Order: sequence, then structure tokens, then C-alpha cells
Amino acid sequence: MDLDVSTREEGQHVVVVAIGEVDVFTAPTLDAELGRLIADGRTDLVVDLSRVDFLDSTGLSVIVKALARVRAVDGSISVVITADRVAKVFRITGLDALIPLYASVAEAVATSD
Amino acid sequence: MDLDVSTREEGQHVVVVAIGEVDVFTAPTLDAELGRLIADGRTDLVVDLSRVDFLDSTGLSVIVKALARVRAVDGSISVVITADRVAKVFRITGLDALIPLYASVAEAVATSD
Amino acid sequence: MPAATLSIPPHAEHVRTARLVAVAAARRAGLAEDVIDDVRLAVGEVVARAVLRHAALGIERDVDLVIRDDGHAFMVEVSSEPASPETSIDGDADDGVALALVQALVPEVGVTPGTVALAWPLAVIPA
Amino acid sequence: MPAATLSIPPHAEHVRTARLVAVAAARRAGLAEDVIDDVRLAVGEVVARAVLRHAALGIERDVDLVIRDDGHAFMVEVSSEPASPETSIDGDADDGVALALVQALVPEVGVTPGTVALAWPLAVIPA
Ligand SMILES: Nc1ncnc2c1ncn2[C@@H]1O[C@H](COP(=O)(O)OP(=O)(O)O)[C@@H](O)[C@H]1O
Ligand SMILES: Nc1ncnc2c1ncn2[C@@H]1O[C@H](COP(=O)(O)OP(=O)(O)O)[C@@H](O)[C@H]1O
Repeated sequence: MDLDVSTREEGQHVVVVAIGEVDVFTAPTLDAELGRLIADGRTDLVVDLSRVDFLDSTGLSVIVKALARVRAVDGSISVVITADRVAKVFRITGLDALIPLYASVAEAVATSD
Repeated sequence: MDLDVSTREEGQHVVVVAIGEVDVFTAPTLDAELGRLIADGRTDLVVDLSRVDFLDSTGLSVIVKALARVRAVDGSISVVITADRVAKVFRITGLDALIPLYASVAEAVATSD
Repeated sequence: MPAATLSIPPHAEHVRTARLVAVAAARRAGLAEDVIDDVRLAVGEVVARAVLRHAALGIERDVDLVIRDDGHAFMVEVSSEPASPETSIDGDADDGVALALVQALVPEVGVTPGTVALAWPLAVIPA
Repeated sequence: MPAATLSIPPHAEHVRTARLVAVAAARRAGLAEDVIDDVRLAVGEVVARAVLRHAALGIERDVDLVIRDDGHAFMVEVSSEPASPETSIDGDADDGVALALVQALVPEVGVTPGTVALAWPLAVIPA
């Protein structure tokens, strides 16, 4: 698999750590994990993409879908990005205005409390 | 370029550091550097392949050629390898019996004095 | 002469292969690293769209890439089953985002039935 | 159906692309990482030999790879200009090392004029 997804708790938040490439083939893995968490009532999510080196529009739409679901129940979602290559995808599509982007999980957890 | 080659002095030795892939396209870069050093009378060489993640038969033959040249003038050549993928190429071809392989530059410099 | 020609079956798992080949060719063509990032993403988007379209329509035909570097431009041509009344599908919102990305990332996009041609002029790219 | 089909011009710089595509397909086929290392090296050697042969003979024709996974074996077929009295060249020592590597790394090697077929049976490979 080109994408590993794992989760861990940080206070009120669940941090979803993705490692690898999020694309048309692998995005369903991330989608399934986010869907499972939200169904379990975990709606304060930090998606850690700091070790993702590629993300395409399919990956974006997985995050947008999760955003819509957590907002509906007053939850939050933020995204950690370090690679400029990944940040650019959020910028071009204007998603950076909808979803808070952070440079580290610590920052994301502190700010989105 | 998929291969960077640089050199530095360590006592009597010249350490030739290769970073990247040594294959049919890039091996001439390593060949040229080794050839230049030997022509300059630098014939105690450590070839550091610890940051080489691929090496094919063209890369092997560059090293064998350098070995023949330094031996002719009582020099030495040793090779530093950390990746099993690269070590395997030396093993299969029996080159590990001809050329001393080390796990670090420090070891190579200490032992081949 | 093409720098490479690649055919992949219309399955999502093979889109990555198309990206790898396009990136390798872009690097050979001497494009700057940030432009290579654009090549990776744009080619990935166009090939993913073609693959999903074939899959949705049950078309087994490969998706083909021809990559060229004629000294003036670096070009990637992606060919798939042309749209026809029977093979046209309604794009969803994802398609819109994908097309927006492609338009933003690629200096020249040419779309003809069955083919999307992406071109990066070499002259305007800092080496 | 092939997992991928790739054509590259007969220049050394494109051999890496062939390795990338073969490795991506091998990973899709579920080969173990150390077997994938063997695929990378063996395919690189065979394609390099074909490319050098074309280059030496001034043959402009592409070198073609067809990669298959039929559920029983992972196969890579490399096609190039068949040897003829005019297009045969004396191999040098490097060729010997290359062939020794290929024979050591690949469970089944089939050579016919113009084609080298490499196969890794899937049954014997630990997943
Ligand atoms: N302006 C464009 N930029 C990039 N890609 C495009 C553009 N227009 C169409 N495409 C791509 O070309 C493919 C074929 O388009 P089209 O011929 O309109 O077929 P369809 O009717 O099935 O969408 C689409 O799936 C889309 O990915
Ligand atoms: N036993 C073998 N194992 C792997 N590759 C081989 C073997 N024999 C030949 N080849 C490859 O097939 C290519 C074509 O071989 P051949 O038909 O003998 O042509 P030539 O006479 O030009 O060497 C060679 O360049 C070599 O790379």
C-alpha cells in the first residue's frame, strides 16, 4: 500500500496520521478511517499530512467531505502540512480559506481547542 | 542528475561520496571522478556508497576498473555500503571477495591504512 | 520522438505509474523541481479522470500516455476512449476541482475528443 | 492483460524509467520488498543492455516493455531489435556480469531473438 493511516488521541482531539501518497487509489483508505471516527462521535479531528508527499483532488475531496460531516455536528477539522507541494493543492483550490492549516500537530491541537 | 559525486580528504585517503543511483546513465560521472583522482596520484580511495540506493553492473564495472588501476600502483580501494540492496550486487558477482566492504567510512579508513 | 510511451489498464492503482513516468521524463527535460511538482499533479489528475471514466463505463481499453520533449515544450498527451452519446458521463464535483487544478498548473491545455494534451513551454521555465 | 506497457527511446537516461515502472507493477503484484529489489535490478540490466545495443548499432527504435501479472507469475518482457548478422555485436565483460546478475536474480529467464522474458512465479513468493 502507498498510504498508511493510523490514529492517536491528543486530549480532546483525534490525530489521524497519513503517511505516503493520497491519490485516487489510496484516498478511500483515508476516507474510511475519517468516516469511522466521525460515526464513532469523534468529531474534533486533526489530519496530519506532514508525512504525505503527494495529494491529489481525490484526497482533497475526502477532507472536504469530512469537514462537512464534522461541521454538521459542531465538530472541527484541521490539517497539518509541511510539504509545499501539498500546501499548493489547498491554496489553488481555495481550500486553505475553509480549513485551518498548521505546520505541526502541536500547533493544530493548541489552536483548534 | 540522479547521482552526485563529491570528494573529501581523510588522512591518507580520499573519500569519494556518491549520493543517488549509479546506473548505466550516471556511472560515467563516478568513473570520471575516480579516473581524475587516480591520474592525480590519489590512489588510496574509499568509495562511500552508503547513500546510494541503487547500483547496477555498470556501477560495479566502474569500481572494478578503478581497482585495477590503483592496484597497478600499489594503491587501495575500499567501499562503504549500508543498503542490503547494494551489498547484494557485490555478493552475487563475487566482488565482495576482491574489494573490502565496510559499514562506515570510519571503519574503512581505519582498516585500510 | 517521444521521451516515453506508457499504457496502463484503467484501474486506479496504475495512476501512480503514470505520474512516475511523467516525473522521470520531466526531470530529463530539465524542468525545475517546482514545475515537476505541477507535472506530477496535473498528469495524475488527467490520468485519474480518464481511468475513472473507463471504469465507470466498463471500458477495458488502456489509457495511453505519450510524453515528448521537442526542445520547445515538454508535452504529455493522455488518450482514452473518446466521449460519445453512449460514453459521456456527468462529471461530479471532484471533476470540477480536478479540472481547476489542471488549468491552474498547466500553461497550455488542449482537449480534443479522447485526448488531453498538457504542455509546459521550455523557454519560460527557469532551468 | 498487461499491467503496463512502456516504450522508451534507446538512450541510457531512460533506463531508470523502465525500472520505476517495473517496480511499481511489482509492488501492485504484491511481491515482497526483497523480490522487488531483484525486479528493479534485473529489469534495469536487461533494458540497459538493449539500450546500449541499439545505441551502438545506431538503431533509433524504442525498447519496449510489457509487464504482466497473470496471477501465476509476474512477468516483464523486454523487446528490442533482434540480433542479425548485421546487428550482432560482441558483448564485453560488462555484458557477462549483467547476464550473471540476471540469471542469479530471476527464477525464469527466456531469451528469443529480440526478446528477453523475465518471470517471477507468484506461488513461491512469500506475500
Ligand atoms: N478544460 C479541461 N482541462 C483539463 N481536462 C479537461 C478539460 N476538459 C475536459 N477535460 C478532461 O477530458 C476528459 C474528456 O472530456 P470530454 O470529452 O468532455 O468527455 P466527458 O463528456 O466524458 O467528460 C474529461 O474526463 C476531463 O478529465
Ligand atoms: N541468458 C541470458 N540471460 C539474460 N539475458 C540474455 C541472455 N542471453 C542473451 N541475453 C540478452 O539478450 C540480448 C540479445 O541477445 P542475442 O540475441 O544473443 O543478441 P546479441 O548477439 O546482440 O548479443 C543480449 O543483449 C542480452 O542482453
